[in-house]
Amino acid sequence: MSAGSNIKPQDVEGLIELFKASNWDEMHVQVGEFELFLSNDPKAVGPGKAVAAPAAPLAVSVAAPASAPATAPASIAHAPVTAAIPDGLVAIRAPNLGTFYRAPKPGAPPYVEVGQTISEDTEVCLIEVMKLFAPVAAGLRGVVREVLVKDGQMVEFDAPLILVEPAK
Amino acid sequence: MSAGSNIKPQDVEGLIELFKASNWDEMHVQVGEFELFLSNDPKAVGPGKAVAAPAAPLAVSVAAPASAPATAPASIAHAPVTAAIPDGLVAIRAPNLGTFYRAPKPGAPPYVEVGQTISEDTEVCLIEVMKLFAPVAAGLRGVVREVLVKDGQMVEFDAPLILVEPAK
Amino acid sequence: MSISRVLSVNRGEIAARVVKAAQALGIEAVQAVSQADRESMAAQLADRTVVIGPAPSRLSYLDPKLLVHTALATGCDALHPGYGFLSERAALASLCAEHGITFIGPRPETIAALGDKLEAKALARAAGVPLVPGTDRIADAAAAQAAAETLGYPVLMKASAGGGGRGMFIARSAADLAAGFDKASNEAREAFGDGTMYMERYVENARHVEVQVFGDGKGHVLHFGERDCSIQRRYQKVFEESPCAAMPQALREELHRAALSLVASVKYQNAGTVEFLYDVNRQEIYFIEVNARIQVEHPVSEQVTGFDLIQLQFRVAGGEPLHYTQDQIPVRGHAIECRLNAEDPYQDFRPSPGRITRWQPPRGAGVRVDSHCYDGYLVPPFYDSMIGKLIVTAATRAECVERLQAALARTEIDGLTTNLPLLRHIAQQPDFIDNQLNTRWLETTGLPAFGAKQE
Amino acid sequence: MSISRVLSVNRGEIAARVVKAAQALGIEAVQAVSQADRESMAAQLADRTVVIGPAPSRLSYLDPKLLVHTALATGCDALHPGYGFLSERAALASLCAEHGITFIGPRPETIAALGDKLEAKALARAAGVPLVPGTDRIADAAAAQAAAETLGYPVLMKASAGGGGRGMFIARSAADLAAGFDKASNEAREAFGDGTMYMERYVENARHVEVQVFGDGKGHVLHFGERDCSIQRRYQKVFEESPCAAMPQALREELHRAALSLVASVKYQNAGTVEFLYDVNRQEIYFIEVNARIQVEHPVSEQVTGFDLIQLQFRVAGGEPLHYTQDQIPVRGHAIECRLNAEDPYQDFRPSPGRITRWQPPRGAGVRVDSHCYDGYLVPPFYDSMIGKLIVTAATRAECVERLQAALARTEIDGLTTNLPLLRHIAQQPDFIDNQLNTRWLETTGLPAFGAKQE
Repeated sequence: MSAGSNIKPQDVEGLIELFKASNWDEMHVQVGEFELFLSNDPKAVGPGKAVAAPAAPLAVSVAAPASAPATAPASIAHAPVTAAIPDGLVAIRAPNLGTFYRAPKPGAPPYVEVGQTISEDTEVCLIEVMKLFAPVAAGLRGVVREVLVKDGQMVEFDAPLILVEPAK
Repeated sequence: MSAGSNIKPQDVEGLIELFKASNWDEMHVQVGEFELFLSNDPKAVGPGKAVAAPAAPLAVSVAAPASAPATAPASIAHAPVTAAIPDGLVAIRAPNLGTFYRAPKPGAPPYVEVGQTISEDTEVCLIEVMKLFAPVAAGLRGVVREVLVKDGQMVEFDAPLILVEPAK
Repeated sequence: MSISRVLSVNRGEIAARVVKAAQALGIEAVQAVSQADRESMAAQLADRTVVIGPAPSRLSYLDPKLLVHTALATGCDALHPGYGFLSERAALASLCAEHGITFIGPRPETIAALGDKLEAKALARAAGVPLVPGTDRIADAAAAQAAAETLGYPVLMKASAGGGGRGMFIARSAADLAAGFDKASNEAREAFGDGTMYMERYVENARHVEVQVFGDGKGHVLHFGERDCSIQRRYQKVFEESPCAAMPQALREELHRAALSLVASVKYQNAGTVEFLYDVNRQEIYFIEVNARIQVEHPVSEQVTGFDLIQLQFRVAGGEPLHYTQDQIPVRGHAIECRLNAEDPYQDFRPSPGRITRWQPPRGAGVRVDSHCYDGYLVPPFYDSMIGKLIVTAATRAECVERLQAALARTEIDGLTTNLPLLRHIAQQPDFIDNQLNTRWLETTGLPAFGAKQE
Repeated sequence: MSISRVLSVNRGEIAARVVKAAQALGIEAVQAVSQADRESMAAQLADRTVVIGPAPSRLSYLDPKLLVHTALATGCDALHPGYGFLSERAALASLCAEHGITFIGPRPETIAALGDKLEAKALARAAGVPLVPGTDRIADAAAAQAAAETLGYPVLMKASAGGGGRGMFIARSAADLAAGFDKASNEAREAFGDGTMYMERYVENARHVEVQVFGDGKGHVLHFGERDCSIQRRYQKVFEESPCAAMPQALREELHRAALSLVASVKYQNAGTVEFLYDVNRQEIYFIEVNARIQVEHPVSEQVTGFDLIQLQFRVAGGEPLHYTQDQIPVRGHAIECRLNAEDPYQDFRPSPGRITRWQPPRGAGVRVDSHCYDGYLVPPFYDSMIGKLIVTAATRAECVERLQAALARTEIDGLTTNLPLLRHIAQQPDFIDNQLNTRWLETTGLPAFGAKQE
């Protein structure tokens, strides 16, 4: 096991923390190929090579570089309604949470089919809330390109329902 | 303040622990006059001088010995022991939490007065813990310049007690 | 615990509190949020979050069907309404019942009965709970003077059909009644087409006290002490404390008995609050109304009793017996809560939503902060302005006040304007420290002194 | 509450937990820390923190005089010892008592009596609590065979003067005893100068079960259910759960009765745990010892009973009556805890202190994490390696196991090596899922399977 291969980014971080917490002027760590030189003097030069003086009061030069970086955690646990909408298409979205229906009643033909041309007032689907069925109007002119939601599926507010290629 | 003068035994201990916990083969820390070389190879030779190979698998060579420390904790809510030590002076610090007494018994003259010359073995004060009175030795040669703590006051571990101007 | 997944349909601190209480009991929490609350703390803590509608409450938090649909669609077997919004709407409770969802609160019929002020008073009277003494129809000034002799001055004359203060006046003497009666009756006749008048005792020096109660729905009821919420601005409570240190023990016991008697008579289920007017000069209490839900100020009762009332709501709703006796709920120490609002106390309390750049609530012994805020949180402009509650606890009221002052001094909020300066001001007032307060104190004394200090 | 300021003299998660519990009750918390723990979570949460000594425990957390001096010098009227360190040292408890500091735990004489294994067993016997069946002095192989007929094979022969396994052997038959007796007796004589032997029943298939108890110091004692801690490595518990789902109800009741009978007989004060060996094949329980302190695994009991045991410790120590009856402490649902350690399960569990660069514990329904860690926390190399406890709760053991698996999958810790892979492995084992466990399972089955998976 070679020495240099085992230096982790966290180790470097740990040493930097150690240095910061101390009031040492400089610190030099050499482990196999790995070499770390820390100095509070911005003009400090590491014991092997010259280091450009940074603006910050803490000069750090790390010879053998760290590989995998630590990542920052995302802030929100449950990403809600997000979906990539293809370029050139526009989504008709849910006005509120509810159950999505493509047809006015079971067995009836759907409001719209892919390829169909629609205008602002065309009803494209139903959103049901406790047996209250509210039709959703297209709101734009164009051609239906994709229906994103299955019949009877729960959709949240603002969920994309139907992709439309707008009329030029 | 020179770099080397601030290395404490605990710092060395910390570095050794860091090394032990790692799986590095060797570690070299140089801070001003202070130089620390750790290796898992009992035959290892430090990067400046030759070191006799000890029996233990862990080789430690400490160049400049520890004298007067002063560390500052970073993000702590209740900053305990922090005090700026004037340039050129060194603090004798509390070995543990306890009550500080300047004299061996009430009414007796104090162990040391400002201006007094002291040596490593000079007892400079008492730290009492539950009626157990432990004398504190100066640990360095020099002249007492200031007594920082009042008689009977509680001091925390590492609190600066007495400022000494070290002998050249 | 028969509840396995709950829908939390409120927002702000109470939603975060409900989610945490559920999760502590092993109950999965689904949080219903409006578009504006997607990144809220409750949304982050919940096991699942669903966006039910756009920001306006009417299209999200205030739509009972939308909420129950969400509960059914996400497989929830219970729903917690929090406070405000639909928490006291019988419609939500009954819609839940119809669809097999456990509503965490009283039965719909209880909510409806207590929500009707006349019916609530009738129930109180039937349960032997004292109301503000008053009269039926009063024919003329002479009859009014006779009645006032019995009630004692001052009295309040009111129009039976009334509202908005028309036909209403305070009389401190027989002369006042003689001078005012006909004018008021005529005013009422013009305004409502009905000049009928009646009379009530006028409480000059009133405190607002209320009793925290819990019922198992079968007639077993318990109280968790009383709260004093006399510091109010426009009927909005600003400070609340428990116990009511100004009340003698004998009257306190009468207060608790009155509250329990009322809720026992309706076989009250789950948490509720019975509100009273405390006539300090006469040392009497008069029933006002029942809040059939958990209240904003419930934490002070938790602090002095040691019970987690939100968890208890879940337990009772989940069918656990309310297996305590009253003597196992001792009140110990003193707790004071104050409400942190994103509003500008120097600009007529104008709401001041915005992004919090620094959220550093106080902490330490006896300091509790219930809040949904964090560094970087955007307080949305669509809802009420409360951003948190500071609750302090100590052995005595005096120590509690000191601790409150210190905690307020340590509170740091940057990025938006808050009422923190007002809270600090109140906490330093001699009247507050000495507990010389009534429901008009803040508007007549506290706020003017606050304004004066700023000039 | 007669306690107004407490000194917390432990470290890690329990110190943070103690500080928070005190503060919730309005008690000021002073945290005593070593140099290495200056930036610990407990230090940050406490109302005041004092550095008592350097990093080594011997010079800080293990010095009773230093701790009591600190309590007196900081005006504390109580001291909470946590677990480990000096928590079961009668010296600390009596030093506290001598100086008017309320020690939050049992009386010193109770700690001393129960800390002495022989005395503890004598007390147990006197209280009618079953011990591992065994014999007095056994003269020779023939006497051993006669005794074994009564006890039932297998049996364990032990040297009276013994220790370290010298002179000890397991006999599964009369032939084993004949073959082994003289050799073992001679071995003991050579090692200890005394060849006296005695015999105990050998429990082939043993579970570790323990009962959480509380006493008011006057003879009123309560239990908070039992815990099953059979997953151990070198006598260190790794998983703990409550209740012991493998135990029939009748035996469980006997277990509780035995535990209460013992602690009632010593008028036990505050929290404690009575540990038993559960002989699964014979369906019997045998007393092991009493832990006269709060234990690492207390949260599973909190989860299934709804009590905050640390707060209860403060209340009882503060003189509040333990005013519950046993039927008011029902055990509901199931909880499992596992211990997160900074150690490398692939390298013989070598401790791996270091800086945590990412600390993302799981959360959600029934998920609780008790920990002192945070992003950027440096786990110091001087103390034990536990960095937190994951506790999950659900209605049944099966659901609880599923929830545990999911929670472990969501746990993310970067910057140091932890035993998380082992915990995940155990949680997926069919034996664990089916609750087919005993105290040797981890070492003989769980760990080998874990190692195998890695090749």
